[in-house]
Amino acid sequence: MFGNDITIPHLLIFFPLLAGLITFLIRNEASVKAWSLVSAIITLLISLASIYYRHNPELSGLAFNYEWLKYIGASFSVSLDGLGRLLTFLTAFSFPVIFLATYRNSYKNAKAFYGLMLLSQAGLMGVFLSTDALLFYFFWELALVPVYFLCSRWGGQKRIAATFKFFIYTFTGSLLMLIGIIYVYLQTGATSYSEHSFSMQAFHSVSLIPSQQNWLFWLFFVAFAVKMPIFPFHTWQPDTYEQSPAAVTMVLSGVMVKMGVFGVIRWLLPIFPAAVATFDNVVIALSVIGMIYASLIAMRQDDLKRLVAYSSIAHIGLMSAAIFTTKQLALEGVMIQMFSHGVNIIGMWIVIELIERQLGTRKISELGGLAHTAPVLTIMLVVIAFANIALPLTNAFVGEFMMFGGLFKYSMWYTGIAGLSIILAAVYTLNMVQQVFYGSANTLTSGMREISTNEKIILGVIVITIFAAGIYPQPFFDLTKDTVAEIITRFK
Amino acid sequence: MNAIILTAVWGIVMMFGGVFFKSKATPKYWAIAGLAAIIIANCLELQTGEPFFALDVKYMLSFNSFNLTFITVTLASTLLFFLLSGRDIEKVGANVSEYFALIFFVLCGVCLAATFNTLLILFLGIEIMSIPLYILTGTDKRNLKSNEASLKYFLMGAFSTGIMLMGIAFIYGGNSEGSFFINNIVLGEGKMPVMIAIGMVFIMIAMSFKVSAAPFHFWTPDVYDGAPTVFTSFMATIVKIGGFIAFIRLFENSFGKVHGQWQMLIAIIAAATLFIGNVTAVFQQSVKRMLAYSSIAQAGFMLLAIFALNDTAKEGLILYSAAYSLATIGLFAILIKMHDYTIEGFNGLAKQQPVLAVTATIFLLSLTGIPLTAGFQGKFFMLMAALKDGHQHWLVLFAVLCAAVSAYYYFKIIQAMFFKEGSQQIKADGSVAALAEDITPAFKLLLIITALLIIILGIFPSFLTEWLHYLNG
Amino acid sequence: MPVYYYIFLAVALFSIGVIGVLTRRNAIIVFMCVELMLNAANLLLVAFSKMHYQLSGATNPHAAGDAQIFVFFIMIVAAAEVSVGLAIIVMMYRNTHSVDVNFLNRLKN
Amino acid sequence: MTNIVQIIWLIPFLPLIGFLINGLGRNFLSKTATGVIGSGVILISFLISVLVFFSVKGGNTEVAHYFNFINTGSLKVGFDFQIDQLSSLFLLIITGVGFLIHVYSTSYMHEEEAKDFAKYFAYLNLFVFSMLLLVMGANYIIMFIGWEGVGLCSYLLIGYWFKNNDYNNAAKKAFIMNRIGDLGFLLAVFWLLNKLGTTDYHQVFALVADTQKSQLTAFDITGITLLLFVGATGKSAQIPLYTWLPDAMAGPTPVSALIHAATMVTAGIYMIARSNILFTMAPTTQGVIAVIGLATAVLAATIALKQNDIKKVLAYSTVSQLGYMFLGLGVGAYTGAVFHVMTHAFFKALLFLGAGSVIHAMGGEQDMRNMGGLKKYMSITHITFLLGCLAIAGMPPFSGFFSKDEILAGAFAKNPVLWVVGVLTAFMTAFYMFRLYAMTFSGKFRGTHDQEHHLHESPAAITFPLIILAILAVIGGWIGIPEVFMHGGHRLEAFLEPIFAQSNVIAEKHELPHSTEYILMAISVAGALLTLLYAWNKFSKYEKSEEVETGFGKVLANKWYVDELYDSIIVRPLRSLAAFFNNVVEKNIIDGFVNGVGKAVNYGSRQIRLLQSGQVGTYVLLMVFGMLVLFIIQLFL
Amino acid sequence: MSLLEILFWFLSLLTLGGAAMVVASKSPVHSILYLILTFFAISGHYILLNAQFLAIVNIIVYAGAIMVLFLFVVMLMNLNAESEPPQKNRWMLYIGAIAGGSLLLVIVAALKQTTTTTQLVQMNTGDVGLIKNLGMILFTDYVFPFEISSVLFLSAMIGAVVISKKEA
Repeated sequence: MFGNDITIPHLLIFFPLLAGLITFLIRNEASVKAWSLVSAIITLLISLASIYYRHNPELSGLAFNYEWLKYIGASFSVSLDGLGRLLTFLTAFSFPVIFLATYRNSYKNAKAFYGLMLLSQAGLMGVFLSTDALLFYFFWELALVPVYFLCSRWGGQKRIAATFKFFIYTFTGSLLMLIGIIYVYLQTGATSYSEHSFSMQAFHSVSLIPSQQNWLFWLFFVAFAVKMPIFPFHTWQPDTYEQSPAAVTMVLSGVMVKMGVFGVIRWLLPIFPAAVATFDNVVIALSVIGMIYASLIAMRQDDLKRLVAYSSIAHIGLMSAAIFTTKQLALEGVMIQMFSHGVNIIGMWIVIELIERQLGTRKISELGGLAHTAPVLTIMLVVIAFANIALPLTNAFVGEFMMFGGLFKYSMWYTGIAGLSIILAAVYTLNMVQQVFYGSANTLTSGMREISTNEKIILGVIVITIFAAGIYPQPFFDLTKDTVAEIITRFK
Repeated sequence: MNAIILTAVWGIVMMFGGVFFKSKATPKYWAIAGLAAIIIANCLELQTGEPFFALDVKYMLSFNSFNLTFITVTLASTLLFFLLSGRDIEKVGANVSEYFALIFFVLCGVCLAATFNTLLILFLGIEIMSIPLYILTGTDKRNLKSNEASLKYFLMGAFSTGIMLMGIAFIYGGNSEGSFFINNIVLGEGKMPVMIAIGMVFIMIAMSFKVSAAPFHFWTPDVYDGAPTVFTSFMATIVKIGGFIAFIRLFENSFGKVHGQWQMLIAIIAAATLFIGNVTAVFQQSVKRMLAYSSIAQAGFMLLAIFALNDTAKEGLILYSAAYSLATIGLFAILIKMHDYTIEGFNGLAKQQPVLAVTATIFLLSLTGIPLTAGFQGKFFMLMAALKDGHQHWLVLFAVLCAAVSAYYYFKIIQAMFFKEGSQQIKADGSVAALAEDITPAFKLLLIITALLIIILGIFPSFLTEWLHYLNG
Repeated sequence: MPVYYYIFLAVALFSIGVIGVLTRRNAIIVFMCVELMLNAANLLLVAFSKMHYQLSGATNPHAAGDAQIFVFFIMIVAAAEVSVGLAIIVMMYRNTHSVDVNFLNRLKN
Repeated sequence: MTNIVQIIWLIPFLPLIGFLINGLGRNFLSKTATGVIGSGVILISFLISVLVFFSVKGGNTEVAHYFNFINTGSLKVGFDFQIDQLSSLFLLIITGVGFLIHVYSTSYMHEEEAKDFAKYFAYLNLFVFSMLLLVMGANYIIMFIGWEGVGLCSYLLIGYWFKNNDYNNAAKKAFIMNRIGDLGFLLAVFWLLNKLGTTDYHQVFALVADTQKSQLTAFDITGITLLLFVGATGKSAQIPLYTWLPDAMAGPTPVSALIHAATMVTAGIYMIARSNILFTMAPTTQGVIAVIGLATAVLAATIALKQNDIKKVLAYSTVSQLGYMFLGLGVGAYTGAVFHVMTHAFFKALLFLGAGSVIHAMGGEQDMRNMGGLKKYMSITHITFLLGCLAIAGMPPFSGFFSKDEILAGAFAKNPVLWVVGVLTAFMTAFYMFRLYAMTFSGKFRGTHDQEHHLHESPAAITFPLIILAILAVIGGWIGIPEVFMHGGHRLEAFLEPIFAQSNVIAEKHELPHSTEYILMAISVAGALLTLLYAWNKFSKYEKSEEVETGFGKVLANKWYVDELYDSIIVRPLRSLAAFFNNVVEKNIIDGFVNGVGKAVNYGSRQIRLLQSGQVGTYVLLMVFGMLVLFIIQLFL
Repeated sequence: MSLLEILFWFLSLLTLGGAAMVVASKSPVHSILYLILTFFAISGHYILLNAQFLAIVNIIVYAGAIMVLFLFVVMLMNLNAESEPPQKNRWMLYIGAIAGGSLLLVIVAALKQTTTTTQLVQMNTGDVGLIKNLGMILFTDYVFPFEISSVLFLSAMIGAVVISKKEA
């Protein structure tokens, strides 16, 4: 029913979907794990193919378009552009890593767990691939629901309340966005079947008077801001990260967060240029405040997960600030940073997970001196941590450098203030490293064992990625050239 | 036409069947068979436009693709209701076939309400819909709550009938033609005559009462709570959407020309309904009562269709009705099987009855309006219609905020089923007491089919809305 | 005789019915008040029918008749309602030996 | 000459290789192997640097492009190395001194077990690599990479003994204070990017040279240079960011010698010398630099007067010497500053290594009050140390004399007051250095008996570097003999001429009359000599006494309470602010609002539920009210 | 003041008075009697309007059948003033009265604005209300509603059975 040919975008969406559904049918846990790992790896290969064949339009699904609800002008149209390739790759890359990293964990009712994981992957893919507003909204919600179940089923003590808050929060946001989508849709021109159209082209070419843009902007923005999250819409995040099972936290922070950023770049900026020009100051101010605020709070956290959560808020703040400068330099920075942030934070979670699995605690105050018994883990952590605070030759540096550079072009003073977060980041990260890994081991931590080989391999992969992207980031820029150019032309 | 006549006739058949049927189970099969036949007849009429009986009704009825599609939806929902809850109807009391007969009469009333062309038929249709319900509500004779419910329902229903008649009288007096035909009640675009306006408000109130819109909803929770759960399910779905079709047809044909003059009232009613329904549902402990409030809340969303009153609204109303009925019937069907109607009663259901839990989840998601379920399509069309209309954007905003609130209480059940540990007492022989009883494989299968229907409608609403494009819609 | 006399009369009757429904707790009396409301509507309809007949009896003879037929149907429905209503009241009386519409709440208190 | 350029990438690459080998093989490599690899790579780099040095002697600048680090529509950053006189000089210092210190370390760190030994050398190599990036980069971004890299390595090496949390704190402090500086550096780079769109040295300098082409306002230049200087204060431990350096002495002594004396801390000077043209265009900044530099010199010197920890004294003297260099930069005596970097690298490395040798002999004892009379136990250390002291005290013909004198002369030319303070500082330097010398080597031993028992001269691996450095400390200054003594004697100035050419053009260069120069030298040397002798006979007979410092001495002994000051005006407020955010704003205000909405709904639910009284009368009443409202709206509004 | 008007006023007074007493009187039996009185008055109005058919039906169906049914039920339960459930909260009475009154006021006020209501009503002449004519219409035009209303009665009948039949 999907028209003439199956293209890479469809594989990216439907393979995880089918894999997930199949997972529900498998009985024993071991084969569930194996199957989901294999399918995740296949997805990774597909996305690699999508990058390899990026100059081949047929495979990128640009031509493809299935009239889905033709009489209201919605179509099942998906396609890959630079940004899409980048983020689908991030998604495809992170899932195998996550599965490997948590391979040791055993869940009750594993098939449901892995099935939902794969479904959420499909949803994410859809978000990044769809070029139809309604379809986008569909996937936007679909990515959310499995995660909700994952968190509240396999999460920690206060999981139900925390994830419920998270769900209501994001659901409200997306409902507001739905109004926005419909309103914009009603302003679009007619297609051959319908009087309006949901297609991205139609949305991007719709002409809205500034007064309309100004309130529509906020409808969309709130949805994305909650997802990212931007101060002050962030309070769901630390609780959710803290309560979710490690694998889900990785998905949430590594990939899901990018949905917000992606949404802003793909939908908000092109549709409401005037409003963006009006409110960029507000948003950037919020983001900068958020950076400092979150960094300061991170200094006070005792739970590793919460610490990382707040640091993530700070990083995202920088991204959103950079986006809303609509400066080319900043946007290029955002592109690579989206990937880097994903890799780094997943690495962080993996380390935390490894510690918690062995010692059963995440409290910084209860840890210490792990470096004696687990030097490799320490080295990995230190590398990831320094990547997290954007040390040169790690992947995050290039991104942050360019984003700050773009922000500076926008305003020297914002940059000055935002720059303080660099220092604060160093403060809380080094505190964490010191208190968890250095010093002398206490009774609990002296029992820490060195991590296993396969864990070494996973962390090794991440570390290598960190350095590779940090030393030779050029491929990312080449990959996302087109998207950036497309945005920039609108704000010339 | 087919539907009206056949439902009436089959009602009579069931009635006399009560004398001959030996086994308690027989009426169910007759009812199901008959209803299936009626649905087919109706679909044929929908496609060909040719009823079996060429009755001259003097233009008192009008049949078009919208009405007939709608009738199909209601009949199909009823069939599903029979299939899912037939066994529970038998449990209510002795005279099973009478219950079925009454239900068929209600259906006849719904068909009239869907096709009326004069206020007289509207009045008769509404009454034919209501009177059997007063009885069905009271069928659990031993149960005081059931008695009270039926009494309240009856008194307030009669009260609303009075109001409606007053309105009809004023309308009759007000229009120069002195006609009851809904199409020539308001002729000009200009300001309505005062008498027409008064009559319209009266009728609007009466209809709001029938669809339980605030502030005329007060009977709903008590009645739904008191009535036997099977019949609550029937009332909350088929009858309610029957009321809606009457509502929208009346106001579209009679007062459509002066839409702008009364839109505000509907906006207020809708807002009030959304608010009261959603907010009050939050606190409810009994799932049955919560579903009563949720049905009020959903009515608030459906009122958006009457607020907008454009083609999208009509498509949306059909979608919404279908989605809402499917989900609610399914939920009630599960609820009936439960021992404990409180939310705690659902704790840990996912372990004992995974199928029930999963399907219930899909129903709840549909009611919440999560994409990939029919409920989303319904809400989506409603919002689109309201925005298309272009007035009172605040109402749309308010509606989605209320939808967010609705997620709050629907998900409480999901949480109970999946994430809470069951607090069932261990029986003497050490086995865990079952949360739900007599779950047959067929029942599960039907639930799964319902869930699939919801999902299919959620992805391809066109399967339903394309019916509108038969005949000269 | 101007029609508004009848209108006011009917509305007054209607309001009395409403007041009755509001104030009485005896189910039967409440029901009777409802009947008052119905009759108000009937009266109004008849009055209007004659008004229309006066206006355009020649051109549009149906208008007047329709209304009176309508009243006839109202009476039919009323009759049906009464039978059902009284049955319900009787059933309730059987169970509670009371005709108070709020008996359950009294039980609660 | 270009054939050299083709291999310059080896200079940083070899240490990197060393780092990788030592890092990855830390579990298998023997100590010997580690040492050989670690030092060997540096040696080779040093040899190449020598070649490079001679290749650029002719005055030519070579840029080697390797790959595009960043190449987008808006930003082009090549991974380029630049070889010219300045960088080649620093290459020599880094690799040369670096090599010696590696050799020294092989013996000094020998007690460490093999894997830590390897770790140590890996870090050391990594540091050299970063430092080389810093000086070889052909644009500010590559420089920044090295800039942060050395910070990282210093962090790792200070915290080398990570069991001790004081060390970790010191390391953290060092890194964070550097970060503060780095922020300044970054902002400056952004500013440059924003205004000029490039960070390549030659383009930037070319653009800066003609302001009308680049539309750089005076404000821009001043801002940029000040920010750069902030960066420099971080790396080179100037006021207000100097306090990390003394704490950094927590690291192994060779580390202090290499990183915190010879190389890393001079990065700031290198950076400013590298962008001298910018600073010359910004007289305001220069003023600031001169004042800050001098202030730092004085402050550190005063503190050094009262320190008893041998390494602490050296640390503060380093800070003070760095202050000197900044003074030089501030007054436009770029050559002098670079010259002083070089000589300082020699004698300060020497002094640290000597101190290390002493500590080694004393079995880890660092308090001078427990030393004394070591000259008869460890002669080589003693001699070399003495030479070092003389050099830093500025005694002719030792190297310190020439470089310091050049800076002072420049200062006088700018403003006599600067000179006066500078000279006083020089006297203090002489004083505390000889206090140190006397307390350590002369008098009689004050330590415990088994310490005395163990006293011995250090092995060759330690003494050999000492000797080399001593020789350099003595003769190092002779490449910069001032005009007054020998015409054309200042070979260094001639060598570096291409670097500072533009600045020299812009900045008005007023030569001091020779007579004045003689007088100035005389005063400084004489003064230094006097204080030196005073210190000698005051402390050569030093007896351990428990008298506590009082009054001003106490203030000095406590380092002017600067750490306490920072703690109370920055650290604590920040922490309490964070606490406020965490406990009040986050929990009560923001999250409180979110949860408040939920609570409100629940509350409303409970209230509205009461309408559902079950009383038909009430229901109908409410319905009638509803009717009334609708009627009124419809009919009267 | 013509005879018609006198009759009109008299009947109106009777109607309203009776209605008021229905609401007011304590004993249900009295209420019913007053209600019958009201119905007669209304029938009088019908006659006045020359709607003879309805007048008769009103008397037969309402005053006759329905009211007798009521009376029967009341007698069956032998309800009287004592067994009358007391209206506990007095304010309910006032509020109710006020609400109903204001409803009247609102509508009257609304109608006052218009002039259409001054339209005359044809009194005691005009043959539309005669049984012959209405019968014609009823069995030609209104045959369908007439048939369908049988469903109503059927359901009412079933209802009565289902409700009042003793559970076996």
